[in-house]
Parts: sequence; C-alpha cells; structure tokens
Amino acid sequence: MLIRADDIHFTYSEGEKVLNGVSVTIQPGEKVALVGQNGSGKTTLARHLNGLLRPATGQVWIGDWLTQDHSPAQMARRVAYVFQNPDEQLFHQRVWDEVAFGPQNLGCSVREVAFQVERALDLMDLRGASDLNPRDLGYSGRKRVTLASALAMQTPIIVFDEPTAGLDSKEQEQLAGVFSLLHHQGKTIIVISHDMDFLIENMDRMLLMMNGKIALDASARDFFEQSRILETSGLIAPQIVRLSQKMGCSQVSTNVDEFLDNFS
Amino acid sequence: MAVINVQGLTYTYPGSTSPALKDINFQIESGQLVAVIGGNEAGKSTLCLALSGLIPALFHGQMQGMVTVCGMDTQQYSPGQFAGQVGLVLQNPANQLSGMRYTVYEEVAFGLENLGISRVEMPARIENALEQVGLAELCDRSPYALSGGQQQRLALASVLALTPSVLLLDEPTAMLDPQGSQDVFEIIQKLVQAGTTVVIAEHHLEWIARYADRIIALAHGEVILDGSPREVLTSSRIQEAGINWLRYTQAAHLGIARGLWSPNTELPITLEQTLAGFRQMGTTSSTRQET
Amino acid sequence: MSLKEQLKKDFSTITLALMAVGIVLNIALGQVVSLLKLPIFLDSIGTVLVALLAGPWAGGLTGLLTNLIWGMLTDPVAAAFAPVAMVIGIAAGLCAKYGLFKKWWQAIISGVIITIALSIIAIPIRVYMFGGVTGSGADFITAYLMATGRDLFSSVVITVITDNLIDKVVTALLAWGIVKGLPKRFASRFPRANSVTE
Amino acid sequence: MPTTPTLYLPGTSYLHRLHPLSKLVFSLASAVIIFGGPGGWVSAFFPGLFAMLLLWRAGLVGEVTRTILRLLTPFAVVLFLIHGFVNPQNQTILLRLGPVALGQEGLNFASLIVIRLTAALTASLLLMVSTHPSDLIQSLVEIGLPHRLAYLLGSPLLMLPQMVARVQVIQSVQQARGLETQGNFFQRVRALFPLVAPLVFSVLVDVEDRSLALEVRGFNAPNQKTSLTELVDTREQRAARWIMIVLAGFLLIAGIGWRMHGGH
Repeated sequence: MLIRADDIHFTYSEGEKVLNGVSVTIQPGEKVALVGQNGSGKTTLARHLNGLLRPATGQVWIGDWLTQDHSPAQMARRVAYVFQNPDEQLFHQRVWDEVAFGPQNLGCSVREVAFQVERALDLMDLRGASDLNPRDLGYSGRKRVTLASALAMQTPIIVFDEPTAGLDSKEQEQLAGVFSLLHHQGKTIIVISHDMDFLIENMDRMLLMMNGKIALDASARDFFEQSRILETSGLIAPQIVRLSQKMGCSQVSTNVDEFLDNFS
Repeated sequence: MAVINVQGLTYTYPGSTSPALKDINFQIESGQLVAVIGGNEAGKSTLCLALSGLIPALFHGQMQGMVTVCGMDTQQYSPGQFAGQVGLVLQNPANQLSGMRYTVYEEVAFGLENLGISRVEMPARIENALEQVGLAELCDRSPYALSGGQQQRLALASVLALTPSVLLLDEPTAMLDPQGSQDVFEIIQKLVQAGTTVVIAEHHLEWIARYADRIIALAHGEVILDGSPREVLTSSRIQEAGINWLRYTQAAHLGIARGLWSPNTELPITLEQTLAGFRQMGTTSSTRQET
Repeated sequence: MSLKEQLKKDFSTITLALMAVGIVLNIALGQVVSLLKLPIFLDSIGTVLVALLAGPWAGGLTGLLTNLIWGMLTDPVAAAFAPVAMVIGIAAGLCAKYGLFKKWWQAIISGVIITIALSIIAIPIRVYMFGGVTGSGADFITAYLMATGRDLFSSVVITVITDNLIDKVVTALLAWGIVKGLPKRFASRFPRANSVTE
Repeated sequence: MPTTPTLYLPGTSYLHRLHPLSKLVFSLASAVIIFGGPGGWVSAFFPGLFAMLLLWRAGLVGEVTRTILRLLTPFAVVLFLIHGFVNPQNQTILLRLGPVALGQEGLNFASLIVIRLTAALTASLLLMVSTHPSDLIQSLVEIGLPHRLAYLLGSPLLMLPQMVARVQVIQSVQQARGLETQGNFFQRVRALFPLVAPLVFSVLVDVEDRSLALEVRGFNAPNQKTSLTELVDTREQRAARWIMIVLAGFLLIAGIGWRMHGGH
C-alpha cells in the first residue's frame, strides 16, 4: 500500500513547529528507517502515518485513504504501530488475549483471530508463553508480545518505534529475521531507531529528519557516504561504515561480508 | 586494594524457584572501570543491587555468601549507611528524581540533606557535582524540564554530591539517545581518571571495549568470563551470553579464512586495532608479492 | 513508639513510593474518564489499589493526602472532603483483609460497602458545610428529591449513594482486575496482594 | 515537561515573606471560626473580610477573587436555585413563578453557606497563593512532620505531569491497536480497562525503582537531616500564631455554647 505525505506541517499546542513541510512517498514493500536526533520530528512524522496526529496543512494518504477522514482506530486496519515501551500497552491476563486484542478490535471473526494470534505467537517465539501473564515475562519477552500484537493485525504497513532497544544480540537477530519475512510478504516496514548498526544491515532506505524536515533521503549505502551531513545531525555511523571508510575502501560497505569483498 | 569483595554470592528473589545469581566470586580493585555484560535476564541488575547493599536489605529473598564494599559487609549495614559510600544510578532517569525538589540545584541537595550535611557545606558540593556532569548552567531549571540525557546526568550529579568511593551504574544509557549516551560516557571516563571505582552494566560494547579495565560476563546468573576486554569480547563464549561480537571482531575473524587477517594476531575490539591488523596483513602480503 | 518509628515500621520505602504513586493515579485518572466521557470519577482508584496492596491504613492515608494535595493544586474545597477519601481507603483495605476481594462479584459487594462507609462521613459534610450542594450534575437529583417534598438531609443521603455507587463499584472492579494481573515479582513485594489473588 | 500548575503565585509581597506556619495557622484558625464560631454569618464574615484585606495589601486580591469566582459561581447558582425554590422549609414566599415559589428561608440558608465558603476559601487561598508548596512542607517538617509524610505530600505534585503525559501515550497506543475511544457508550465503557490498566501497571513497575533511588540517596539514613534553605521566622509571628490558636479555641467553645442555646 502506497504511503504519500504532501507538504505536511505540524505544530504542537506548545507552539514549536515540529514538522515544517515534509513530503515523502513510500512504495509498498519498502523497508524505511527514520533517523535523527530527539526532537527532530521523526516520531511526529511516524504518528502522522497512522492518523494519531493530523497535519495542520498538507495531506497524508495511506493507499486511497486520507488520514484526516479516518479515526485512529480505523487507520489501525492499514497501519500498525509498535510503541517503544511495552508496559504502556499490556493489560490482559494472558499473552494470548493480549495479542488477540488488535484483531478483535478490527472485527475479525473468532476463527480468524485465533489463526492470526497463533501465527504471530509462532513468529515471535511466544508459543510456550501464550497462557502466561504478559507482565511476568522479562523485558524482551514483553517487547516481543507487543511485536506479536502488531503482527496479528495483518496490516500492510507496520511502524516500529525503537524496536531493538532493550533486546540483546540474539533477540535482535530474531527481529531481523521477522523483518525479512515481513518483507517477503510484501509489507511496508518503517523503523524509528538510533541503532545504526542494526539499520544499515536491515533497512533499504534511510530518511534523516532535521528540524522538522527531511534532510536526507537515500539508500542505506548512499546515506552513509554523506559523512558531513551525518556529523551535523549528531548520528554516529555504523562500525562497518567507519571501518570501510578508514580502510580507504572506494565504497561504503553495509555488512561484514561486503566489507571483506570490497577490501580484498 | 580490593574495594569490592564478592564471595560465593547466590541470591534468589522471593517467590522465585531458581537463583538470579549463582556462586559469584570476584574482587574489584580501587580505581578500576569494570563492565558487567550479559543478555537479558542474565543477572546484571541483580548484581548491581547486591553490590549496592540494597540486596539483601530491601528484598526478602535468600542470600548466601558475602559481599563487602569498602570494607562494609552488606548484610550488616543498612542502605542508609551505604549512601555516602556507594552510589547507584539506574536505567530510567525520570524514576530517579526525588519528586521533592523544584530545581536542579535543590534536587542535588536532596541527598545531602538526607545525610545531614551542614547547610554551609552544601553549596560547594552541589556546585562541584553539577560542574562534573556539565549541568551548572541549568541549576535553576526544573528537573522535569530537562531532556532524558540531562536528567540522567542529574541523577549522576545527585549521587556524586554524596562523594561515593564506588559508583554502580545499571545500564545508564539504555533509555538515552546517542548524544545523551555519549555525554554520560564522557563523565564516567573523567570519574575513573579521578580515581572513582566504577562498575557499569552496559550493552554499548564499543565503548566498553575502549575504556573498561576489565569485563565480567554473566549468563543465567553465573560468571562465564572475567578478564580484559580483549579476552572477553573476542571469546566465542560470549555468544552464549546472548552477545554478538563487535563488527570489527567479526570482520577480522572472517578475514582469517580469506587470508586478510593473520591467525597469529589477536582478534581486535576497537577500530584502531582492526585497522592496524588489516593494514599489517595488507603490507606483508604486498611485500611478499614484490619479492 | 513515636509516630516516626511507627511510620517507618508500617511503611517501608517501597510502600511509601506506592502511596505517592497512588495519590497521583487518583488525580491523573480523571483524565481518562473525561476522555471517555463516562459518568464516573475514578478519583479513588489509587486509594483502593494501595489499600489492597498495603492495607487499610496505607489506603486511608493515601485518600486523605490525595484530597489535601488537591486542595493545594486547584481547589481548597476538596480538602474538606479529605476524611471521606480516607474512609474509602480504610473500607477497601478492611474488605480485602476479610477476604471480600477474591472474586469479581465480591469486588462488587466491596464497592457497595465502600459506598455505604463513605456516605456516613460525606453526608454530614455535604449538608452542614455545603448546604447539600456540590455544583455537579448530582445536584439535579437533590433538587428533584427536595421538590418532591423530602427534607435536605434525606435528599442528600439518596444523592450521595446513587452518585457514588456506580463509581465505587467500577473502581473496586478495576482495582481487583489490576491486582489480579500484577506481575508475580511485584506482588511478592506486597504480601497483602495475596488477599486478592489467592 | 512543565511542572504541575498549583495555586501558588510567585511574588515578593509581605505575605510571601511570612513564615508558612503563620499563614497555615491563620487559615486553619479562620476555618474553625467560620464553621464553628457563634452568631451564624457574623463569624464567617469577619475572618473572610480580614483575609481579603490582608490579600489586598499584598496586591493579590484580584487573582484570589478570580479563583473564588471560578470555584464558587456554579456552586452558588445551584445553591440559590435549590434552596430558593425547593427547600421544604420555605414559608415566606417572595415571588411566585407559575408552579414554583421563591422562599425567604431557603435564600437565607443559601446565603449563609455562600458566605461561609467564600470566607473559608479566601482564608485558605491566602496561604496557597503566597506559599510555595515545598516551603509549606519544609515548615511542617521543622515542627516534627515525619519526612516520610513530607515525601507523600510533596512528590505527587511533581510526578503528576509525567503521568498525565503517559495517559496520552497510552491512549495513542491503544488507538493504534484499533481501540475505539470516541464511539457509543458501550464502546467507551469497553475502552476503560485497556486505558486504565496499562497506566497503573506501568507506574507500579516504576515504584520499585523510585524506592531504590530514594534509598541510595540516604532517604533512610540514620542521622538527623538538614535543609538547604532556611525559613525565616520571627518572635512576633510566633506570638501571633499562639494568639490565633487561642482565639479560635475560644470562639469554638463560644460557638458550641451558642448552638446549644438554639443558634444555627
């Protein structure tokens, strides 16, 4: 499903301009990272995509829907949004019910709900936890429940806010696996993150937000070639990028294998 | 001299069947920066609580073994008595604000007031602590008007004002953005240079690799590795702890098979070591070709 | 034993932090209710939660202090009802202590008991200090009852009970559901939670 | 994030400079006299008038009047309507409007209540608008309020904005999961638990951290505590406080006597 934002502007009631003319088109099936310092407007932009915020001027289209014509609850059919802190959403007594909450809100049939929940639990490796109290799980377990909750909604677009925060390396690898599976299913994945090492290996396209505008929009490789703009935006380049640049490789590498190929 | 001495420490939380820490033994020398690493649920936070004396005092679990910090046995002294000796900074900056003080300056005073420091002595200690964390200019702000990174620096200052000889940090940068993390790391480096003993649970491996004197790796509540950063971070056993190697280490390791990295050179953990290792091979192989 | 020592013994630091949070919940949850436009206040859910987790005295103190703080924040009139808020906490804590918070239907009964207990304190305050009026929608009930010839006191009795009944039953049910869903590790820090979960 | 707005108005008037306890004793003594003193409205009128004069000298009367009007106007309107028209004790009819009649007795009663509340509110606002909450708490600690109670009185004020912000986040989270918060009555009732429970759970999770942070900063250190700031007290104020306490006690006893002889 195509995402299109046309020259959107947004100001919170406190008066500071947070989005200052953002236009972007995201094709179905893209893996897009939104990066930038805190306060650069990346979260605000992401929340425009599922209608939680509506632009003061400009328009956001999700497929043939204009976000301001739909309530956030309706937008949830097209865009799922995984928030950063799992403790701010879990409320059911069982993991299974928690994951079922989204599909139930969307009005899925009982059988459909059961099917989607089981599938999402399998994906996030939570099958064995389905009867547990979600709050009895550790941090990463709770985080995986929130990811499963979003996946069970079967939306064509999923936004992830800091999905790797608090996950250890193993769990991050698992998440990367889920991303590539979703990608193969043709879903659009949008990730807000500071974790450049994760992003460069798992995302196709990077959007850099600065002062409420998109300062740079490029493929992951081209993005990290622009070392000057990265410095002014306070981002730290991934290890592999710094390594390949310091080694004087002609091209930035996005992963270890590529680096070794380029180098030899 | 060992400021921290842990002997046979096993600890089980109340209501839990398996211990969170199992037979932990180590000593930490004064003035060192020791990093504790491990995957989720490995026991890092529990270890920090045990070193701060909050376990066993506040948690009614089962503790075996002995922990002494600055010569004080944690089972014999109360947290109030430890407050001037051991500082603890937690993950979430907002939860560490006392909620009782309206300015940054007064927030730092909170701990001093609790310890009964005289009113005359306070300003110098507060200003010094704020200076150390770079918040001196914001001293009249509300603690709640600060960014997450600034709040975490305030949490540090609040503890530093109590002049602890040991500072425990439980993933202090987990909730901060890169800039905020960088600021906290720089402060820690300065503190260690000034002689403070710092134990930090941290997952930012690149920083640890560069600055830690020693790394203790935990998995399932047990110490699986304890040694220099290069020993620990290049060991295949840290994968067990749920921690991947740094990309530098990975690159060098895979480079061996391709003849890009000498099997005789220790695997690297910093950018400089990696560059040096690859360049060395590059020059030796090119010289070989010439001859 | 001095008040200081007594407090220290009854209220460990974690209980204290719980009570502080309970006070804030009482005040903040009004936001949710106004968001959903529901005819309840939910301004004592923190009090009831503290009562379930830390006992009647902690609950009572949470209620009392909530209204005193409310007095500092926006409306000194709220401070006049502090004793009522205290009774809510004590009643909820006693209900839990005597096993009346184990099942959902018991929580409903507890909600009714809390309503009756608070009415005993609220009615005299409302009648004597405020002439039976609060400036809220409930005044219509009082007006109607008086128009049908009842005296002020009995009109206020009926108003207070009808006005609070739904709110306190919903509060008790929510608090019950929340304590049931607490993580084990957290519940183990508050042994009294057993009186709800077991 | 802003701190909670309280009734306190920063300033340097003589009222601001008075010791918090002096103002507290004034407020409490006034309340005792207003509700317990003899002579009905007379006991209410004079403390109220006196408080107004004190506020006027400090230049705070405008703000206080505005607050009183905001708090009492709706209340007073309802009070006069109810007691004027439907108080069963009404006998002297002043005005007849079709089926309803305005009675003298009800109006008298309503007036008494309004005078009392206005007076009590004025006296308590005198304390609130001129005293910073933390100074008030400190003054109480100095006369023996346990610091644990001081924590309970003080910390909620500063925690509140954080929690109100969290309410908004949780609303966004659950809307993004398809929860309808603006639908019909039953939909809104259904939304109650998903909005309330995560707020409570997430703040309860923080409770442990908060208590640990207090402990490591010596909250329970065995020594005597000190204080950064010093509250200025004078012998005159101390004397005035005792006089007010004695006066209030005397008038309360007089009021009880007056009531036993038929006053009300």
